[in-house]
Amino acid sequence: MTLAVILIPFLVALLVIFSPRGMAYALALLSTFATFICSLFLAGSSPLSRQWIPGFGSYFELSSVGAASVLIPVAALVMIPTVYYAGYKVVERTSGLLALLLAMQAGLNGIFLAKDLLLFYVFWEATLIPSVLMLGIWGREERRQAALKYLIYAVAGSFLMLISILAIKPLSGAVSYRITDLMATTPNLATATQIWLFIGMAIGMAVKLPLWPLHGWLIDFNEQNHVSGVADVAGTLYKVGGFGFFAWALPLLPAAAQSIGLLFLILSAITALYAALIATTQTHLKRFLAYTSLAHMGIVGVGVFGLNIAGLNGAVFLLAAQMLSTGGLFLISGMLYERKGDFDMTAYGGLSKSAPALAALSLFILFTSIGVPGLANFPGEFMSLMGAFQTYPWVAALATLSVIAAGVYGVNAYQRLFQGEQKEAIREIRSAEFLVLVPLLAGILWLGLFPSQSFEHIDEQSSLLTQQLEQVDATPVKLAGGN
Amino acid sequence: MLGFLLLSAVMIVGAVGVISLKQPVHAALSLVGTLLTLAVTYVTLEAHFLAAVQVIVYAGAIMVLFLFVIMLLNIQGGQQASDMKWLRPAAYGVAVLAAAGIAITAFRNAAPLPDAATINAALQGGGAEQVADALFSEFVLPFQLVGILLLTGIIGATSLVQRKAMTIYGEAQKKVVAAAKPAKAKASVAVLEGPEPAHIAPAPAEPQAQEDIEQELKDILEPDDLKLIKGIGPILEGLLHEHGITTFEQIAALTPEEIEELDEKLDFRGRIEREDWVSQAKLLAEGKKQ
Amino acid sequence: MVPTEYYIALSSIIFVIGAVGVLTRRSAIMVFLSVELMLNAANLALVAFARQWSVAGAATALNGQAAVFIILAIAAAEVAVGLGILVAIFRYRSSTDIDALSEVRL
Amino acid sequence: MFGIDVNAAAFAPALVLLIVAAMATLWSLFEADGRFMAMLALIGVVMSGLFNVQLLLEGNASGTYLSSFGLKYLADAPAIGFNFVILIGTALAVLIAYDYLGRTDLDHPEYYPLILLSSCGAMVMAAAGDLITLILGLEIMSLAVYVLSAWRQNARESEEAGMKYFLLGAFASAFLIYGIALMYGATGSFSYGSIAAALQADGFSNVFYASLGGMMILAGLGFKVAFAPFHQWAPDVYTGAPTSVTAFMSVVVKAAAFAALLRIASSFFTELPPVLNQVLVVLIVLTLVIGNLGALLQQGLKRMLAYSAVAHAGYLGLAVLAAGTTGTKAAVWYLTAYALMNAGAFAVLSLMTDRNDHGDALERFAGLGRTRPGLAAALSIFLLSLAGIPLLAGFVGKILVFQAAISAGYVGLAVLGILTSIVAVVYYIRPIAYMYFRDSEYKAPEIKSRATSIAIGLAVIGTIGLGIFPGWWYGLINAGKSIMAMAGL
Repeated sequence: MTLAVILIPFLVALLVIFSPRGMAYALALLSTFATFICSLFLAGSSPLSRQWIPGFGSYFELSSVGAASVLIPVAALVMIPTVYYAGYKVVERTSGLLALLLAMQAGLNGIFLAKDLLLFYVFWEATLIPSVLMLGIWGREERRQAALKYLIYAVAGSFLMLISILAIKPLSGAVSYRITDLMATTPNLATATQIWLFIGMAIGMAVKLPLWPLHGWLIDFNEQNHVSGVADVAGTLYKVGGFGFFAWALPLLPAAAQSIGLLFLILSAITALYAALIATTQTHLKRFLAYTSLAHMGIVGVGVFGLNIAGLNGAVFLLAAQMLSTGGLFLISGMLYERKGDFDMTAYGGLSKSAPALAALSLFILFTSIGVPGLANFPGEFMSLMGAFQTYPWVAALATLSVIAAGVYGVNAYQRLFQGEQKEAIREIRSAEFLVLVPLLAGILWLGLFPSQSFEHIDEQSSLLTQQLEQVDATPVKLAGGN
Repeated sequence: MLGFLLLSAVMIVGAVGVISLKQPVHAALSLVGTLLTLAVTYVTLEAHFLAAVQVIVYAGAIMVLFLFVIMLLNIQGGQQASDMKWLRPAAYGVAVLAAAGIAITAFRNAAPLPDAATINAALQGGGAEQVADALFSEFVLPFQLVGILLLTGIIGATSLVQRKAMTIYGEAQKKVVAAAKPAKAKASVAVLEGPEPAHIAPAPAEPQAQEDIEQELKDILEPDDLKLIKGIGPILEGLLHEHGITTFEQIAALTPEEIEELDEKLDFRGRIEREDWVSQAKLLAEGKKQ
Repeated sequence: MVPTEYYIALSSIIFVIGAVGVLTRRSAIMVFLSVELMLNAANLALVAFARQWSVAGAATALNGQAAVFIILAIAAAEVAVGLGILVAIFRYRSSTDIDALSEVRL
Repeated sequence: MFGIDVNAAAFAPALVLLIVAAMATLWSLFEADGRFMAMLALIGVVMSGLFNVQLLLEGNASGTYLSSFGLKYLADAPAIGFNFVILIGTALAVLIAYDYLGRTDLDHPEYYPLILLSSCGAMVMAAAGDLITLILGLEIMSLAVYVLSAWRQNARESEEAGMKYFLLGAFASAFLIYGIALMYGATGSFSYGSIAAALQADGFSNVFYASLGGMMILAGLGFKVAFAPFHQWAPDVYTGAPTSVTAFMSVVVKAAAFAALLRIASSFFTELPPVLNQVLVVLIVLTLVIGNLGALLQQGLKRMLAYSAVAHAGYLGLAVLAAGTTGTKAAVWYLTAYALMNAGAFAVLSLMTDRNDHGDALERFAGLGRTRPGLAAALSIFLLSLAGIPLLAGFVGKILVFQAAISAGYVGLAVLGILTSIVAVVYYIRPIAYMYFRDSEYKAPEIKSRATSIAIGLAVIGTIGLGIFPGWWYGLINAGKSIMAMAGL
């Protein structure tokens, strides 16, 4: 199972490139279903470990213990409607797009499963290529500039991360790049060394998180991507920076996390608040969504850098939940664009009169996104903020302001789009489109109503992390047992 | 010591001559002198075989090859590059410093010379037998490799020189103005219309240029000695005349398509391109004007 | 007998003169002649060092002289190829200027 | 025979190439068909490869390696590894040349013998255990390449390339030879082992001659590997030479020169005063910066690849700094990957340019993703691999090299290497962006060549295969040892 969730999409992607459109579509859909089913059995599946570069200390080691068994099923669930919608909506070079989507999924699953630092980096970097190509080939008019900007941010970030990754083994004297071996030796590194290594890694991860001020690529990325929103969904899944901190930077470099974590906590809080405030002023639908998603990522960061178990659990949970909500919103933006050919929110209005079902579904997902209790995002946001409150209440309070702003922008957006004077009647949601949203709705409800199972999985990993953090005597941090 | 100083003086003067004499022939002869002095120096260093080889191979064979090539290509002294003027004094300055630096350090690190008996016991005059001992024991592999090296050199040199000359390049080509441009129209007409010599109707032009045009037309229409072009003999010249091509300008102005056409009509089998008549003709046309 | 360092000083002077020639002369054949000077300077150094190493015995000393022989052969092969290239090029050209050879921009 | 051991098995791979080259030369007297010669050359390469495999397996199994001529010719793990790189480069160059030469009117019979002789010289260089053997290998390799880069007669760029390369190459050789002479003066020996021993000995007094000699040897070899500031020839020669020759020399010459440099670095270089190491560091820094920035400014693909070749010399230089430990293995790996991806990129280029090798401007690659998807995909893979993107061979090469540099204590240089890699991504991505993100009216020439396609295919398989499964090849390299290291030198 562990290997299957990487291999299935990867191999099918290779097949899909060379298939005609119809066959490619069928194959891709089949692959997403198969991957999703496999991913449901991830929890408890046996880990995998092979030498990858013998003599160099790199292993092909995958394990689904921890956050992976939550993030992968959710991502796989989101991929089903995405691929479905892509095949149905994107007419030019469909096979290529589907292949890239599947390749991205394979890479993402690799990122979540890898237990060898070098292997993790390989997946991290390899996943970049499909997302750049999707933007560059299927994007809108200014796609080239957007793609270049994205590429430079991402590559610069991840190459800096590579320096830290390459340096961490020889400096700490670990025998291999496996996380178990590294975690045994890296705490012995001097705090100053750890800080340098941490900064290297943090830059790469902060670009992908993304954290203010390294978020510049995100807005253009979303604005210029294909109008169907398919590629944006893939981009949303690829916001793995928070996961990177959670799974690698913090456990490997605990002393650095303790000493400069506050800086990143503040940056995260700023990101959350800044993005939420800007989101209230946006009239371009995709830019609006980009900023809301950035606001969520800020809260993920707040949860992670709260450095206690509640916050960590919440952050990873929110990461999974926002895949559903942000992904769903991007798909809806695609549907709206199809109807009116415009992303300007002021051009819409009163859509609930002509398309009540579409309006209701959008409202539902929008509510999820702004954190209404009972829906997917709420437990994550709540726990993230609560975690941070226990360590740095003032910073957490700052971040909490963004939740209030979220209410404002959520309602704003809904009013602009669906209420008020009806400017032009639009077509009601088609059954095909409804099918696209159903899996997302199911996922949102599942995560919102039954979060505990997911938290259990995440907790397996985050408790290890907090143990590692506790060992550092530097600055004693209050550690509250969350949940 | 006096002998050494004398030898060094000759050698250095020769070396300076190599790099400063204008004519390549003089420079090469200066190098021959340096190399012969070097051979004498080898004798003072107990390397008699090498001294002989130096004279026979270096000063003899290699330098003769140099001189031969210089004569063959009739290489004249190249002018100094004007934009590199600063380089000369700079290079000389650095060179004097470097040489002085090395020499001074060498003297500082001077090691006592082994006495004559030791030297004699070890080198035994550096005769053919002694050097051969080293060559065929310690240096077997290098010695074999020298064979491969020379083989490579031979194959490489022959493969370069064997091929036929194809194109004329050089300074003159740069200077060629589009002298034959007016002829271009005519040449193409001639080619297209076949054997009949083409007639040119002077194009309406600015009055003051009228005289020039007439002069040019006269030049163009007056037949040139096409045999001056390498590759064109009397027979080919006749064929070309039949096709209305009588001047260098016409050939110089041929376009690739026209060349192909001519080639086919006259069954030249690609000679025009291979021997590059066009460039040759350009040069000749240029020469005719001056 | 003249000590080794005198020969090394002489050799370094010849070598440097050759290097200057390479850097200042623009004509291909002159550059080539200058390179020959440099090679001969190296040979002179080798022969001088060979005599110096007589202290270490015949094998060590004669190795230096044998190396000179090898380098002579290298020079010969270089000359063959170099003059081959020169001939191949200058059959079509009127000048030996290297500057004319630097149209490919640096 | 002369009181010297002659062990034919040790130099069998080079000998095979020599014999085939001689056969091909004789054959060329009978007006042999160029393609027949190419096949002959390929057979030679394959046979040489088989002997090399034999050497590798026996050596790794028994842990002892062959040598010949009294440690002048070493067939140890690094040499065998470099032999593979050289053979890969040669095979790809021959496959590229197969149709290319006929298409561009360059089909003269001596082409293939010269290529084989050049690879033979490169193998000698990689196996050399003393400075005289080294310089002979270098000259054999270089002389053939000088001629080959001037192969396109009556084309200015090619002749200029040959002339320029020859003159500067001879200049560099003169430095190398003078350096060797000084090294002999300092230590009384030419062989690496004895030099190292002499340098280590108590009371060694000729430090001045040794350092100056080391500096000159470094300059001479630095020229061959195109370290800045000795790199000026590289862009012109790479651009001017016929594409198949460029592919050959960018791989084989570089591999052989690095092999020699690594051997010197791992044997006696470290015994010299530390100032030499600092010089090397400066050279590497310059190379990394100039190579990458130079490539960034180029508009033509061929010239861009030429500058990128300079930049890669810088990355390989990092391995030289760690030559004693993991550097040599890293360099063998890197060069294997480099041989595949760089020769592959030139192979694609040879199908894009016209008869005179013109037409490598990026604009002509616009829309290639649509018109020739296979070619575009292959070129993208090579460029991404050169940029060091994961799952491709170039990435593993880069991490091995950076890791080696970090382990040897050169963290700053590794950081610089990675920072310049970021610049590199920009210029490697640009052609890909042209191919996929733009459309153009220009229609690329529809050149089809089965042999070149095979070359491209093999290079693609190698680039991806080595990238995904690096373990196999690294395991083979890693198992081996250098004779120098085994002798404790």
